[in-house]
Amino acid sequence: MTLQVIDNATCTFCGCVCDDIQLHHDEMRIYKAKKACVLGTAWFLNHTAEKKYPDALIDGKEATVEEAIQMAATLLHEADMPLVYGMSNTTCEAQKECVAMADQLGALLDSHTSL
Amino acid sequence: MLRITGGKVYDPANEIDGQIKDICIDDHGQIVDSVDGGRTIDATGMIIFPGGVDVHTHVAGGAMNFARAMTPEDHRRTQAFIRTKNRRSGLGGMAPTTFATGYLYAGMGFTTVNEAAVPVLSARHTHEELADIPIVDKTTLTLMANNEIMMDQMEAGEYERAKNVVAWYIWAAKSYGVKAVNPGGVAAWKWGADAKQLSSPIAGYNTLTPGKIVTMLATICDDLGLPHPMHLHCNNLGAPGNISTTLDTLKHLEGHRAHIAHSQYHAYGGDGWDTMCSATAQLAEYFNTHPNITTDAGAVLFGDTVTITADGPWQHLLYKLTGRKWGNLDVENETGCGIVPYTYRPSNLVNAVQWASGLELMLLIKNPWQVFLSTDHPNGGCFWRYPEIIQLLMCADFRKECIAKLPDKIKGRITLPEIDREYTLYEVATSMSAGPARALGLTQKGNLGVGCDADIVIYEEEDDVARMFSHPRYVIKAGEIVIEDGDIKETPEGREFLVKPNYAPETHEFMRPLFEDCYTMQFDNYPVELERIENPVMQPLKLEK
Amino acid sequence: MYWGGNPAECHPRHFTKYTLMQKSKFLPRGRKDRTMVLVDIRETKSAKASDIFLQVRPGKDFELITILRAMIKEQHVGDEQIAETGMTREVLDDLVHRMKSCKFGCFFFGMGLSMTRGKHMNSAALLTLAAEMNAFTKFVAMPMRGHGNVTGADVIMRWQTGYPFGITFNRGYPRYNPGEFSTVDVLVRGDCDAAFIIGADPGATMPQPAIEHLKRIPTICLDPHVTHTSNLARVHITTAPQGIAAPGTAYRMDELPLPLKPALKSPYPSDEEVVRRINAAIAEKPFWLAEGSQPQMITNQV
Amino acid sequence: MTITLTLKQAPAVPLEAEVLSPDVFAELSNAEIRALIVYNGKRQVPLEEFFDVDGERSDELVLHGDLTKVRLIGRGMSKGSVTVHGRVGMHLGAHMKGGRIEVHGDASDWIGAEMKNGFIHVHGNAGGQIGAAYRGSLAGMKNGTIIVDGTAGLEVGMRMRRGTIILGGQAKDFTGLQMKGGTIILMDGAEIRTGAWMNRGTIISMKPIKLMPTFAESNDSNPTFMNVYARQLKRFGVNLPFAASEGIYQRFSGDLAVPGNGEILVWQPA
Repeated sequence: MTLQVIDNATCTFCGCVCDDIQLHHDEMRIYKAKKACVLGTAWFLNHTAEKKYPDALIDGKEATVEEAIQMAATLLHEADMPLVYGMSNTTCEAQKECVAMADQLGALLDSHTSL
Repeated sequence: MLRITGGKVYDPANEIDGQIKDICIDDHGQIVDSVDGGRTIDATGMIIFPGGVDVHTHVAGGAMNFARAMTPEDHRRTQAFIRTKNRRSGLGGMAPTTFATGYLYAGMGFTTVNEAAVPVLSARHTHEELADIPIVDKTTLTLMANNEIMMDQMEAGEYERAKNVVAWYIWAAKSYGVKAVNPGGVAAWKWGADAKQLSSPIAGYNTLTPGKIVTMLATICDDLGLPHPMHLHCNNLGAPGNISTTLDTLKHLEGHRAHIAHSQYHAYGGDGWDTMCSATAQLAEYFNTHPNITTDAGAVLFGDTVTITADGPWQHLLYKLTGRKWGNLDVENETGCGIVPYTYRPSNLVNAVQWASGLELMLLIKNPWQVFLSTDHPNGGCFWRYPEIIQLLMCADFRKECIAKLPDKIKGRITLPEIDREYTLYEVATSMSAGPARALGLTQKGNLGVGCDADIVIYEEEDDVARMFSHPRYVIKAGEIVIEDGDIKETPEGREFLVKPNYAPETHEFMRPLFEDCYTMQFDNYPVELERIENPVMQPLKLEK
Repeated sequence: MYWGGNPAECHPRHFTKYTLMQKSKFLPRGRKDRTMVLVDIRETKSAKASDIFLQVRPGKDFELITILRAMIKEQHVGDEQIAETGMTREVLDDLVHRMKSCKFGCFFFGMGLSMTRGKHMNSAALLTLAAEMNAFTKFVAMPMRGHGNVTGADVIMRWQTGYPFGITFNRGYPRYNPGEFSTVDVLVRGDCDAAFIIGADPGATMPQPAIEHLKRIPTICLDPHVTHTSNLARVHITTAPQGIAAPGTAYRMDELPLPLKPALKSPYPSDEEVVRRINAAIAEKPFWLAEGSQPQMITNQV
Repeated sequence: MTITLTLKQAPAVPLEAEVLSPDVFAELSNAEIRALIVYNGKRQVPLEEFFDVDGERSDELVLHGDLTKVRLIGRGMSKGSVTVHGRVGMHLGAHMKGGRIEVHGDASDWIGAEMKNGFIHVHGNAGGQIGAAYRGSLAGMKNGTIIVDGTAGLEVGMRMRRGTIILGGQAKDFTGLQMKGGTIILMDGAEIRTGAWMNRGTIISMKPIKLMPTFAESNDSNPTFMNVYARQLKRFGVNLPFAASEGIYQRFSGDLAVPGNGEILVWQPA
């Protein structure tokens, strides 16, 4: 089987964010992450596109993404002082949406930096 | 569709000086001859200007964002825009948040801004921030005068290659033109040195001098046909006696187009802080005899601000002078930046000279098409204080009142008390809109002629000039009413103007090994993707057919 | 100079790709043209890469940096005081001499500095020392950020709110006060009544009282895995991992944004998509501030 | 005539109530006071939802209840008095310009932060950043007096410029951090890094304290200002010894790292 190759891929495991990684993959799994360090290699090879987890959980029970989104919106909207936290292991595009969420909710907003 | 009737129109681009004239706007946000239907604004008794254009400001990018982090105390005491269902919250002040930047600019009738200092390496970041500045349209200038790959070509006498490299960088940054800051000096700062003499070789180079960079880069901008000429922050900023450096620099620009940024900071006489005085008369004389050069004032207003400039060595000096906070950023082999909060005080003789010098330049340079309203935001003062400068330009009596509050020792150091000129509304419209738009080569801006962008500001005429200019009755951006009676009505996305200068196709592969030699990121990830620019508009080059 | 960090194990390519090994125009011999100093409380693997290893006594970083601030200004510090940090005068004299005579110095500091007693003041100390060193030579300092794109969160919060973290919007505009609005403090005091967690697993890493509060309140968690936090949350949504299956941007620790190039086709939506959809669902509900109840802008913040 | 406010129910999330200030209450009727807006988390609610209000038109406020989550009490007040029977939350008397606040109970962080003048007395323990500068600000309290009978947290008097802070119990780290002036009196000493990076000002400790390595011992002395000072402090119930027969003050100056001219006086009984 020939694998697809992505050049100059970016590793987001640590703050170095090396952008010179060559990934060999078949869309389901990454088999090789050239130039990546030991931590980066583990990061790339341990994730797969398999469906290992349910789409969503509400109170521990499987749910659809849409149900979970509606539930999340309701819980956050009802709260008097919600908190939006984290944002380390995610993209800038998602982070912008998180700041927008806190702004829209009147919430607390914080990242790992405060630790 | 919109029709504005009965207003007194000040449209210097079409030599309209206060005539009553209707303006019609179509559904594409452009000015047209006539429209059928739609809303009508009765502007009887009101004044109509083309929307303001800021030729030189710092509103986005790594340095501004560093300044935000450094000044929480200012965020706490400044304007806070409250969240509404559809509008983001924001904070104003010396280093406003992106959303507030859009509200504040639009709030005083400015609809286009030129972010004047973008390192290519952080261009991706700058564009992301610009996309979060609502309402106003933007252009960006790429920092080039300390770029080591370009400097190496210049040192080797390879003009064509240097030109290709510059063009390549402009497109990689998805930018609009070239900014030169303290040519050679920022590169030297990486060794803790500076470049103050135009004819002395730069630290790390054998023959390359700041003067050679100035001439070559100006030539490159001309040859590439950039709509905006080289935008130059001269060497030796802020230093007493730097007028000689500035005039020397201008000599290196003979026969070229150029825009000299914030010339107030480059127009000092004297030989030390004790003897520092204004030398604006000499500089203004040069502009008055050289119509090929434009400038912006870089005026200073008394009060708190934060200074941000790629001029790293100057900022370290300012930090030593103030003993306050200091931030420094080095942008690999491209440029750098320093950030120092600063308070301009009327009681401080140096600050008083600076305050007077900015106004002197605006008053002594005769042609308002050559000198534009700016504070080099936030360096000389915050952009949202522009109406205060307009008041100082329009009211000689008010100016005299302000001069009277300066220390006695100011006498003989400035020429402002001897100047009686008062700006007319037509001149203000030229200096804050038509002039900067033309200098930027933005033909669709600062102009109320048919086919231009319907960016319009309407003021209720009143005697209190500062109030009038800070509280427009209506602000219209691309045909949409965004401000009405001080209320923010809409916050549409702005657009970004870009150019794609021509470069030899082999430049890309020529750059690759040079890049890989000295950069920390991958060459192929370096150019900003066009898809990342929010609403890009390609502006044509000025090439001779 | 690395201070309180162990790049050899935590940022393995930092030496080779960014700081020590690279040859350059002005340092053509690469590693040979550089001096590397490591300051840490124990001799980690990074010490092998260093020319000079200084073992500071645990909890004495702030004192040592403050001594260096005094020594570069030629202020006299007693031998006994120096000894308490685990150093000797000879070692510090040599260090100060090297620092002053280098052409371009850089501090990289890790969590061994910023997360130990003194916390933000330890970082402030090193940043101040770096600033003051510029009276003698070029010097800069940079934190060694862990956690992937934590830098991106910092950068974005700054341009959108003016502040880097520890923010509240409860008055309709951003306010900042670490210690008051920072997460661990908020959770331990029980100040919030709902939590939205993304790209983090506080259920595994935070102090127990904070975790207890997350269990008490409705918690919503987005993660590519079902985590400790997911297990205590009311709502968990599985998302595609960033840079592996989700596209976008991430900031390097020096605030350089880099594009992500995902390889895999995840069966799960991206964080970006899910948060956007939650925001849209919230926007369908009544806005929490009554229309017209607030001025557009105020100048008297609390 | 006083206005008495009694907390009906402890708020679940922080209650921001800068309206609990004599300046606000002085001219208001009972109904107007009850209608004042406070922030329960992000919700704007009338004061009466959380407090029973007895009395009107007075600048003397008396508060009862567990106000641990009630923040910003007496913020920016310039006159009158606030007396609290119970614990209080953060920012008590921050930015205050005058008047007095007395707490019969514990207080939290940031009491008297950036205050310009006035008097605060906490009979219990307090948190950190007493009289301090908020993050990024160049100066903390500019005048006034803060007394805490019990212990205090981190960064007490951080960047304070003038005024006096007196702590009966022990303080945590960084007491007098980057102090620019004023006086901090520690009746029971402090943990570590006292006076770090101080520029000017005086810290007086009645107990031996751990000093920064960058403080130099100068001369032992009982400075003459001490007896003037001690007399002034008597009215706050603080007894500062000054007679040579009782002991001596060991004097240290620093912080050399700045380099600064601050002084730390440590009492050594005879």
